[in-house]
Amino acid sequence: MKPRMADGQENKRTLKDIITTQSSILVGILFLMIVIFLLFRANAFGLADWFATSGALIAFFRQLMRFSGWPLVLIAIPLIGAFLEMAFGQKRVIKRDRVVILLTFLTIVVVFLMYPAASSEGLVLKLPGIMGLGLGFRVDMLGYTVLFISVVVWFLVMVYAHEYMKLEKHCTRFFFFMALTFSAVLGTIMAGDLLTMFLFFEIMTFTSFMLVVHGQSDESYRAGHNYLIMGLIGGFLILAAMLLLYFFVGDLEFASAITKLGELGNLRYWIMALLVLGFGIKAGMAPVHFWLPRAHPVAPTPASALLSGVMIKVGAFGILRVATSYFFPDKTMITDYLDPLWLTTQTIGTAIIWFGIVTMAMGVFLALQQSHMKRMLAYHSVSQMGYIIMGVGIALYLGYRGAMGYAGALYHIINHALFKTLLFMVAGVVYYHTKEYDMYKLGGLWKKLPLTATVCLIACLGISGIPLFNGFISKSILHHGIIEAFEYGHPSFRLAEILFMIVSIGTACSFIKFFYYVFIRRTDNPYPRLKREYTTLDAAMAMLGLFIIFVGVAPRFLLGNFIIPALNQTAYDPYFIDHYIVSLRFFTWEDLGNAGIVVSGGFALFFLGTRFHWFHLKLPKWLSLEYVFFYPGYVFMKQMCRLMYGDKCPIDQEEMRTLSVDDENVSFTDRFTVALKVFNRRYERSIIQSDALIYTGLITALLLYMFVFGRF
Amino acid sequence: MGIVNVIIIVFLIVCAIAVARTRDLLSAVIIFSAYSLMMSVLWLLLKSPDVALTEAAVGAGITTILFVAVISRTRRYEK
Amino acid sequence: MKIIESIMENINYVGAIALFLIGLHTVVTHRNLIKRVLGVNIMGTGVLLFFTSIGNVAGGEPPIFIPGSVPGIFVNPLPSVFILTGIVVVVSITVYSLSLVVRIHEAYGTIDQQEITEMIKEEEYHD
Amino acid sequence: MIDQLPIINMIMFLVLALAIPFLRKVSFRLTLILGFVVLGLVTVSSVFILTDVMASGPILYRLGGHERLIGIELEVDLIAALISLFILGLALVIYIYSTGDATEGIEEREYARYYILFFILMFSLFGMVYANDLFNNYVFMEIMSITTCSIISIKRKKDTYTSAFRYVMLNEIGSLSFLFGVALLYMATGFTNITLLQQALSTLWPAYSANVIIALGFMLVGLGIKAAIFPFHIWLPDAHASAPSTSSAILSGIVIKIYLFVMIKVLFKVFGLRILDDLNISAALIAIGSLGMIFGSLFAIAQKDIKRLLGYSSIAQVGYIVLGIGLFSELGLAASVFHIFSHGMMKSALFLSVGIVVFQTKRRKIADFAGLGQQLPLSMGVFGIAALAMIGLPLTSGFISKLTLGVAALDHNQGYLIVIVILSSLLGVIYYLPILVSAFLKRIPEDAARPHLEKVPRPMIAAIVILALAIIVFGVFPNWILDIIEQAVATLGLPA
Repeated sequence: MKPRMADGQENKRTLKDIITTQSSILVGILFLMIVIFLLFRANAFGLADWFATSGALIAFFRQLMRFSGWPLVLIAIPLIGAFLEMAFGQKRVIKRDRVVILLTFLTIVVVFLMYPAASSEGLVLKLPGIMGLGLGFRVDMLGYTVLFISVVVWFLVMVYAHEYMKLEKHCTRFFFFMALTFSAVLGTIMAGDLLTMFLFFEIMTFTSFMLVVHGQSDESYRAGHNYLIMGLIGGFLILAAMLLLYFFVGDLEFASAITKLGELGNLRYWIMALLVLGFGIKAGMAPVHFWLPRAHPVAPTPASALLSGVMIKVGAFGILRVATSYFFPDKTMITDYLDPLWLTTQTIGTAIIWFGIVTMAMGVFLALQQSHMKRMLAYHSVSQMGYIIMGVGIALYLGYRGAMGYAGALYHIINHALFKTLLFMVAGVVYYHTKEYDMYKLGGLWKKLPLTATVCLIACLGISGIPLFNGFISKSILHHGIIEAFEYGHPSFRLAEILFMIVSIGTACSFIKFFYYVFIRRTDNPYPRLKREYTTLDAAMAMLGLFIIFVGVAPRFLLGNFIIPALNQTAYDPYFIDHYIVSLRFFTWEDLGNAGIVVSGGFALFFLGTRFHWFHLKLPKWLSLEYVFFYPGYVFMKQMCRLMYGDKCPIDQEEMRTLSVDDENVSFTDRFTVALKVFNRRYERSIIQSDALIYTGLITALLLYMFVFGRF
Repeated sequence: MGIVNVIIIVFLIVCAIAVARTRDLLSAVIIFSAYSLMMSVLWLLLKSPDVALTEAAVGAGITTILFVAVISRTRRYEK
Repeated sequence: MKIIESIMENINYVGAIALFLIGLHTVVTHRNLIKRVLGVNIMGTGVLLFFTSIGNVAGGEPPIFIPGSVPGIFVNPLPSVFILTGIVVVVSITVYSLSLVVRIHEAYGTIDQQEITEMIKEEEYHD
Repeated sequence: MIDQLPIINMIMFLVLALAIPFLRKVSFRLTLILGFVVLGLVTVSSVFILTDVMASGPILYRLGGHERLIGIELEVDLIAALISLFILGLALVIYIYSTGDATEGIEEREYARYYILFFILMFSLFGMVYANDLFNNYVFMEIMSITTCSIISIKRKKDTYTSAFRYVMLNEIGSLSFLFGVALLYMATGFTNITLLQQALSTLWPAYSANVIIALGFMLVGLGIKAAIFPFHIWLPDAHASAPSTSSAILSGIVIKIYLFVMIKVLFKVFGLRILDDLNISAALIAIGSLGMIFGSLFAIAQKDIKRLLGYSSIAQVGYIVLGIGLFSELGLAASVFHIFSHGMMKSALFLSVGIVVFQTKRRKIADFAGLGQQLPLSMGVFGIAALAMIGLPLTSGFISKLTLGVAALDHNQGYLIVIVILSSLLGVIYYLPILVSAFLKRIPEDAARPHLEKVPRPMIAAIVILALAIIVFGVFPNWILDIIEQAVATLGLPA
């Protein structure tokens, strides 16, 4: 084992770290704030009544809560922070990190202040004229829910990052781009029209790219390149959809456009498909997920926690937002719920459900094969995004009865943010202490890191869907949703339900494996030099663990305060919401039984898998996209060249070979570039020399064209 | 159009082709100067004496001298 | 017969177009730089000839007013103005490109386009 | 008085250009200041012209007071006024940049020559924008060919000569083709004045269809060569690669755009929509534009030399403009004109920032850009902004041009063109991003010892920063310029 740290750094660490205590206090305050919020909502001690009626100072607060500029303030806070951090720089680390943590905390305060406006009619702000069409912000309960969980998670990760980033170089740059990304994420969530969303979405792609490539190794460049290209492709798809929408609807604001879209025939399916695919790329949806497992592990742990915990949710949120605004009827328009207004979403919804299911299954299958902790977690992110996407699919597929899918997806967004962030943090802590990511080389850490082991257990229980932990709640809702899908919709979703159970079993197995290998298994090397002390790492993790348990024990808190208000702002059938979701019971025997099946299945799979070596399978190489596209091209070009020129083939063989090599690291775009270079080397000069041909050819062609096709 | 006109045009075309085909650049330039002179005659025929004058001076005179100067500084035969 | 007649009628236009095309062919296909400049000259005179033919009127007189004579039909004087400008322009282009040819000869030792291209290619390859 | 301003503008440039050889003996500094003053004066007068034209219609000026048929006529309509202002803006920035003594590779005694050429170029540019006569356009075109070409070959390096020769030959073919087209039109109508031509052609078109068709073909091809529209782009990469950066910026940012403007003039003001519709030119232009957008980018991907890459990228961007023109609608033309502006700014910013890099490191290979972001943060930052604008990211002017072009394509029922626009942007991502990534994130290779960097002269920095700001301002507040453009385009009589 390598020495844990350089000597100088070790000395520094023994100094008392001020930020640890300060941020622990802040975390405590956050907890208190949530408790107070809870009391307010429950009107305990008559708090809410008192607030609504009393004094001048409180009246000022009430006015403050109605301030429509909050979205701008919220976006500005991290931006200012970013430049402050840049100003403090590498020299004054303590000050810089204090700015990071305090400003992130400030955003939480602002978000709390926005609750009354968001829960009543929504906070709307418009900035006309900017970028031609004008920008707009709108915070309703759907946005608010995602916003809330994002800022809370972001704050905890920032607390965690203070300690963790001592491992990395260029921390100022990291925090700078982290803050910019935060600003962009907040903007995306609060966007009131598609243009604004697109704008912040693109900014987010770029700034988070800087986080992915932070390590500056070859691997991170490759992953980052992939990430950026895929992100931009997604952005361009959204741009195309935006153009179509703008042209045919005339307005990009998130409002119902179903009457105008209804006249478009098949084009509206194209628009919807473009949007779903565009956001789906960011969300890690199945056929376009492949950037995710490469990009998330290479980023520094705080960044990968946020990438998995918050940023990919933005994709799912985007689909939900766009589909339920443009393609849903307005609440006031509805006279009869059996109206065929939901047709577009229903058709696309079927596809999304299956995409979700495939994403789930593929993610879990590949996650089981991994040994690198963070990569495994990244594949689980894909898989869990599958759950969310499936929920979104159900929400769209069932039309006015889709409330269950909507609730499930939203709930799972929250839950996944909590436990996946925590799991990444755990992986980060393990790496922090051992410098090792391979879980087959780790073991027995529970003695050395008991707190980490405890929170890891909590998170594993959460993600596996064990009762009393948060995953159970959202998975039950999603399970109800898929059952509704085959009861109200098509019977083929029965298969989807079975796959859902199998995937849950796989997830459970995977985390049993994770926990066993990292914390329980005996090893020869019991890490003698590892010593533990209380740092900000622990504060953040403990808080997240508490949240997971809290949500698991009191599922109605999130449901009542966030998700049902969000549902009430949509066009779903209020009767359905009242009868199925408000009165939803979680700990029924049926759901508990399902959880039992999942756990026992997970253990069985784990034992069978370790026995028969199921966790080291490899996919055949001909399945990869690069191989399918370029290998035939390579063979064809080589043979043609030999046929035409014999041995004196003018094409550079060395370059050609990169096309054929089975090196997985050569990405699609690299191969594409090489192919172009080979061609260019050979033909560019010849093309430049051929003015005669081009001139006469073009002029003849143009004249002929005009004589033949002219209608004179 | 008079027959003279036709003859001049045919002569011009022949000259132009000859300029294009001759490998010896110096002869090509001399043919070109003859071409220019013929052109100025044609312009005279077309009732533009001013143009004819200019063409005779510039086309047949200055241009030829320039070409000859350049050829003397570079090389005489086309490959 | 009719075709030949019409060609004879419009011999100047036909000749101008032929010269334009021959010039064009010379510019774009020849490897020798001086030949290309010659080609431009031929092309230019072709276009200018076209202009004069437009202005020409059968039986017209040069647009020069001689005091005391009876003015008859003049040919259109405007094209000759165009042509004068055109000749000057073509000559200046010729001068400029010939100066470039001299420079190229100094730099590469050849005025053959293909040889120059190969030399450049060689240099690029060794980069 | 305001009627005289266009000709006064042109004369000022010419007089300054002629005065420089004499001024040089006094002090070179004085020349620079005087040039600045002249550019400033012309800018002020152009603003006056623009406001006047917006208020009371086009300005007509006849040289010497002859009648339309034989005189030389200048016409400044709204679109010409706008374009001339755009030229001035870019020229001012490039002028500021070149006063930083960084006209790389130009010998000191050539500076005066450079400025003479610069001002003659400005004269001919203004002539082309203002001239309301096809033959005069041809004459200005030739003046411009020679001056641009001299500006390209001003460096005493051997590859500049070959590329300049290539440029001059192809340009000559182009302008003679154009002249041939003019001659054919003159044969049919007896006019070269644009206003008279348009009136005559609309009645004579059925009788002289062969003339008109061949004229249109030759003129389009001629202008195509000069504007580097896709299959005729072959002279451009070499010319860009070998010229000094300021020249490349002028060439790519202004000169090519002016030929495109002349093309707009020829298409809509000479031939008019009816003839073009009868000949179905729209489809041909759209096809050529789209091909250019794709192939220009494909060739750019494979380049090793940064300036060649930028040259090929210009070809792709010219494709956008041609596409917009080819839509034959007000929206499409507005998108084109906006892209003329935004591409002018973006490409100049790119070339000028690359110019600083070349000035500092004497290298132009893309592979040498590794780690430059840390050494030259400001110029690479501007390069980054401009490159992102080329890709078409929001908040930059490139995004607005893509947006307007996309809407115009949809308006023309050609929705598939969106696919091409997006594909081209994606290819742009493939060739611009690796440069940015390697400049900002890759470490400087240890084995390649970097030459000691001098301080970058302040005017150069100022120029590129102005351009970067302009790109962002155009991207964030595009409406005021788009409004004027739409107003200008409305005068051309296109379908809304």
